Amino acid sequence: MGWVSLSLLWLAVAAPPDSLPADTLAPRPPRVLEAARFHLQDTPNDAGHSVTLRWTYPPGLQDSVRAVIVLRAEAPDVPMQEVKFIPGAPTVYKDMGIPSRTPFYYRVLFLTVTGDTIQSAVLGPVEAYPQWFHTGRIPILLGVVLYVGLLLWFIVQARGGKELFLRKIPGLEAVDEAIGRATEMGRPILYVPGLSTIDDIATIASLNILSHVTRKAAEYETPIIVPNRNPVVYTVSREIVKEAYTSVGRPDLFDPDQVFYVTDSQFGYAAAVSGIMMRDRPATNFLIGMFWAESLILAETGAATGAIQIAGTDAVTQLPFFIVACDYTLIGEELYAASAYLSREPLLMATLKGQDWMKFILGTALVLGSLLGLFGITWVHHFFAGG
Amino acid sequence: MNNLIHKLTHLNRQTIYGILALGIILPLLFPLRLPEHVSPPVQRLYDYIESLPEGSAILLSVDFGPDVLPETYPMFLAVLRHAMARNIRVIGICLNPAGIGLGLEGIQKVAKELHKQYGTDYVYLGFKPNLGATMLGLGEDVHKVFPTDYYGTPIDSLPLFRNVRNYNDIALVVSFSGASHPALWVAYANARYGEKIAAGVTGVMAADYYPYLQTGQFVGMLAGMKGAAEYEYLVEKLFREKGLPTPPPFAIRGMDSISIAHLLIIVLVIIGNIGYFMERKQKGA
Amino acid sequence: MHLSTDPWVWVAAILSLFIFSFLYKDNPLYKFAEHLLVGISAGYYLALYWHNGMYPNIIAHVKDGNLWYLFPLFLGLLYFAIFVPKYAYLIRWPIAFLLGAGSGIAIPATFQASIYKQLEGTLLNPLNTYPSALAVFNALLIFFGVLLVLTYFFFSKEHKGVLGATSRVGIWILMIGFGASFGYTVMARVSLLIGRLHFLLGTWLGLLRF
Amino acid sequence: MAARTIPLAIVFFFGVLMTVQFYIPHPVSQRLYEMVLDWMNGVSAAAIILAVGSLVKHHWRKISRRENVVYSGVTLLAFFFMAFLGLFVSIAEDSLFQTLFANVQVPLQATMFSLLAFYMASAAYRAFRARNLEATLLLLAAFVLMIGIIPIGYLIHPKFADFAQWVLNVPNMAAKRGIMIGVGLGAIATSVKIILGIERNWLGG
Repeated sequence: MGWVSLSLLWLAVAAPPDSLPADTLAPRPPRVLEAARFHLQDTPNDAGHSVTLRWTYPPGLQDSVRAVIVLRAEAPDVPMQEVKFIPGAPTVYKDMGIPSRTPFYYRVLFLTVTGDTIQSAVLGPVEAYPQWFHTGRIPILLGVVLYVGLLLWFIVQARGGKELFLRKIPGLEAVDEAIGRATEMGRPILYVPGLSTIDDIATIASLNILSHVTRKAAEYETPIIVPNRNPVVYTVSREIVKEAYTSVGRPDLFDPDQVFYVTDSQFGYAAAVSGIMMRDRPATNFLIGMFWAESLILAETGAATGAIQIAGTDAVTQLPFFIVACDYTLIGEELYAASAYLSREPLLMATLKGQDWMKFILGTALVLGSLLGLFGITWVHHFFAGG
Repeated sequence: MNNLIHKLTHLNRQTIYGILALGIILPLLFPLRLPEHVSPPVQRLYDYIESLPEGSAILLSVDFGPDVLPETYPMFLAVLRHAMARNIRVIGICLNPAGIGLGLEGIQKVAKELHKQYGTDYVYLGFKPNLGATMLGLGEDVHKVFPTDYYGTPIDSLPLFRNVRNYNDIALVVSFSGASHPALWVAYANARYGEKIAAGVTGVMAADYYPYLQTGQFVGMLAGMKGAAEYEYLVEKLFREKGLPTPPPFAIRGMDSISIAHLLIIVLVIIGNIGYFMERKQKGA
Repeated sequence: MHLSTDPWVWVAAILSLFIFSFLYKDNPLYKFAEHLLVGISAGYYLALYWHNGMYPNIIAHVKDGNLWYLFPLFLGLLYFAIFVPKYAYLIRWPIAFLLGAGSGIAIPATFQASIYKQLEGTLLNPLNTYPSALAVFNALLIFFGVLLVLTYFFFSKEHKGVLGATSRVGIWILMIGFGASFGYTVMARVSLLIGRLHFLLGTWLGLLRF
Repeated sequence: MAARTIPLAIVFFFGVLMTVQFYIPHPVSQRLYEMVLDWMNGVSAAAIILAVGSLVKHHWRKISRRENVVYSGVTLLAFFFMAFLGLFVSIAEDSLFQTLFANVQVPLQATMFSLLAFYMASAAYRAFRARNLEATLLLLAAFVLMIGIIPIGYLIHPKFADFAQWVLNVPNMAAKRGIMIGVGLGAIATSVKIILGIERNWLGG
C-alpha cells in the first residue's frame, strides 16, 4: 500500500482545524497534543537556516503512530503548508533551508495505524539565527589547544637549549648512505615527492626531506631528478632544490631541467617515472609523500633496476606495498619525524617530544575511557564523538 | 642441486610474469569451474529475491563506472538474470554518470535473452545527479524524480509505473558500486523509509561494508569477483532447473583466474622460501 | 572470432599491448605509449584546470564584479615572477597562501578524522552492548593492538625495557596488518587485469563473450 | 622582507584564520571558507601554466640536443593537440577531445594500472622470505587472506574464509588505527610548525 491518500488528508488538515466545526470534516474530533510536549528551537551551531522540533509521545501512542506530517506557516492564523512527511514515529525533525531571523509557526500531525489523526497545537513562533561559535566542536578545540600548547611548551624549552634524545629511525639513518651510494656509482638520485597536492601535509613533509637530500647531493655533486605530478608541488620543489643548492654554496649546480612537471594523470605519471627508472638508472630512489595505487608500480620498477629504495608515506593503504618492495620504509608518523631527525634542529626536534606526550595522553584517555565505558560510563565516548 | 636452488630463489621477473599471465588467461578461455561455495551474504540476497512474489518490482542502481567493471558488471547481469527469470519487474537507474551506458547495455542484453517487454517487465530511467535527493525522492514519488525514462518517454505512460509510486511498491534496491553509494542508500532509503537494501561492491570496498551486514542494514551483499561468481553459480543452477539456456560464466571464469593467480603466487613464495632455507643451510654448513 | 570493426577499439587495444610489453623489458613501443600518454594527459589536464579551476573559481567571479577575487588572481600572476630573476622570490607568496590555508584547514580536520574518530572507534563500551563473546574479544584485541602500535611511534625514548617489548609487539601487529592488506589486494589487482584482458580478448578479438 | 617576512606572515595569517574558521558556523565564516577554497583552487590551477611550461621546455631541450627526438616529439604533439582541442574547440561529450580521452588516455591508464597484478606477484616472490619473525608474520597474513578469498579456502576448513575476514577486520584494523592516530599527530605538528614559521625549508631553510 502507499500513501496515496496523503494529499486528501493534507487538504483536510491544511486549514487550521480548530477554526472549523470538527464534525464537518472527521467522524471524530482530532485529539490535540498539548504544546508542552513540543520543544521548538533554533538549531544550534549552524549558519542560521534551520530550526529543530522535538516532541515526546503520551504513553502508548508512539507504537500506533505510522507517520508524521510537519506543517509550517509564517503566521499563526494562515493556512499551513506541509513541509515534511516522515514515515514511522520519529521524535525530532530539523527543518532546514528556512530564512534567518524570520518567525515561523509549526504544527505536527500524527497519523495512527487506526486511521486517526492527532495534531499538535500551533507551535511557535520560532526564529532561526546563526551562531558565532560551534559548541559541538568544543572537544576538538580543547584537543587542539592542549596539543598546540604542548608543542609550544617544548619549543620554548628547546630555545633554552635542552638536549633531546631521538630513537633511531632506520629509514632515515639510511638516507646519507643511499646518497653516498649513488655518488660512488656515478648515477643520479630520483626523488618522487608523492602524488598529492601541496595542502596535503604528507607532501610538505616530503618536501622538507627533499631539501635535506638535495643539500647532501649537492655536497657530493650528485645529480638529483625530481619529477612532479602536481603543478603547485612542481613550483615548490623547484624552489626547494634551487634554495638547497644555494644554501650549500653551489647555485651553479642547479639545473632547472632536473625538476620538472610530468602530468596530472596518476598512471601517466607512473608510466613516465617507470621509464625514467629504466633509462636513467638512478642508483637511489626516494618515494616519499602521499601515494595511491601507483605506489607498487614505482617501487617494483625501482626494485627491478636494482636501485636502493627509501619510501615513506602516511597512506595506510599503500604502506604494505612499500614495506614489501622497498629497502626502507618510513611508516606513518615517522615521515613527519623526518625533518627533525635529519636536520637535528632543536626547535623541530622539540615538537617530537610534544607528539610523544600527546600520544601518552591520548593512550591514557583511551585506557581510562575504556575502563569507564566497561562500567557503562560513556561521557569520554561522547567527548570523542563530539569531534 | 646448487644450481637448481639458485634458480628457484632467483627466478627472473619475466618468468614470473609469464607463468602468471598463463595462469590468468587460460582459465578465461577454458573455464576450469573450480568448486564454488556460496557464502551467506550472497545466499541471503538470492533467497530474498527468490522469496518475492512474481510481479514484484525491484530497483537496480548502476552506481559504478567502467573502472570497476570486471567486478561489478557481472553482478549486475547475474541479479538482472535472476530477477527477470523469476518474472520480477526491474527498474534500472544510474547514479554514476560513467555508468549510464553500462546500465543500458546490461539491461537490454538480459531482457533480450529472456524475451522481456520494455515498459511492462522492465524500464531504464537513466542517470540522475545529486545522490541524496534522488534516493530520498524515490521514497516520495518516482514520477517526480524521473518524470521520463532514459528515452524521454513520460513514465506515466509506462504500464510498469501504474502501480509503482515509491519505496512501498519496490521490494528491494540493489546498488552496484565501487564507492560509497550503498552506504548512502542505507542512510537515505533504509533509515528514512525502511526500504530493503542490498549491495554489490568491489573487493576493495567490501571490507567497509561488512558491518552493514551484521546490523542487518543490507539484505545481502556480493563482494568482489567472488561474490559475483557465487551469484552466477546460483543463477546458473536456477536456469538449468528452469530449462533456460545457461548464461556465460563471466565472474566464474574470473574467479578461476583469481584462484589460480593466488595459488601461483603462494607456490612461488613457497618455492622461493625452500630455496632460501636450503641456501642458508648450505652457507651455514 | 569476431574481430572488432571499431577503429578506436583497435587503437586502444594496440596501445594497451604496447604498455604490456614493458613487462618483458623497456622497449620503443612502451616508450612510445608512455610519451603519448604523458602528452595527451597533460593536455587534457591543462584544459581541465582551465575549465574547472581557473575559470569558475576566479575569472567568473571577477567578471561578476566580485573584487575579492582579484586577490587570488594577483597571487596567481606572481608565479610568473620566476621569469624576472630580480623578483623571482615573489613566487613564494602564492605558495605561502596555499601552505598556510592548507595547514590551517588541516589542523582541526585532522584532529577530528584521524584522532578522535579513531579513538572513539577503539574505546571499549559497556559489555552488554556487544552482540557476542567474540565481539568483546575483538574489541579488546583492537584496543590493546592500537595501544601497542602507538608505542612503536614513540620517538623521544629508546625502545628498551617495557617500551622495547610493547613496540616490538606493535611491529608484529603492523606486519600482520600489512600482510593481510597485501594478500587482500591481490584479488582486486587481478580483477583489473581481467578487465583489460576482457577488453583485449572479448571486445577486440571477440574470443570471449559476456 | 618581501622575500621572507611577507611569505611567513601570509602563512601565519591564513593558517590561523582557517583554523579558527572551523569553530564558527556563522554565514560570514562559511562564505569566507568557500571563498578561500575557491582561491586555493584558482591559485593552484594557475600553477599549471608554469608546470606545462616546464614539460614543454624539458622535451624541447631533449629534441634540440638531438636525443629522444621522436618520443619527445610525440609528447609535445600530443600535448599541443589535446590542449588546443580542450581550450579552443570543445570539451563536449561527443567532441574529439573526449573521444581521445576515452580511447587513448583511459585505456593506457587502465593498462598501466593492471600491470599491478604482475607486480604483486614479483614483489611477493622476492620479498616474502621468512627471514625473521616480522617477515614471517607478514607472509603468513598474506597467505591467509589469499587462501581465504578463494574457494579452496572452504575446502581446507569451512571457517577459513571467516578467519581471513577476521584477520582483515581485527588485527589489521588495530594496525590501521594506530598508524592513523600517529599520522594525525605528526601532520598537525607539521602544520603548526609551518604556520609558526619554525619549519621553513620551503623558503630555503
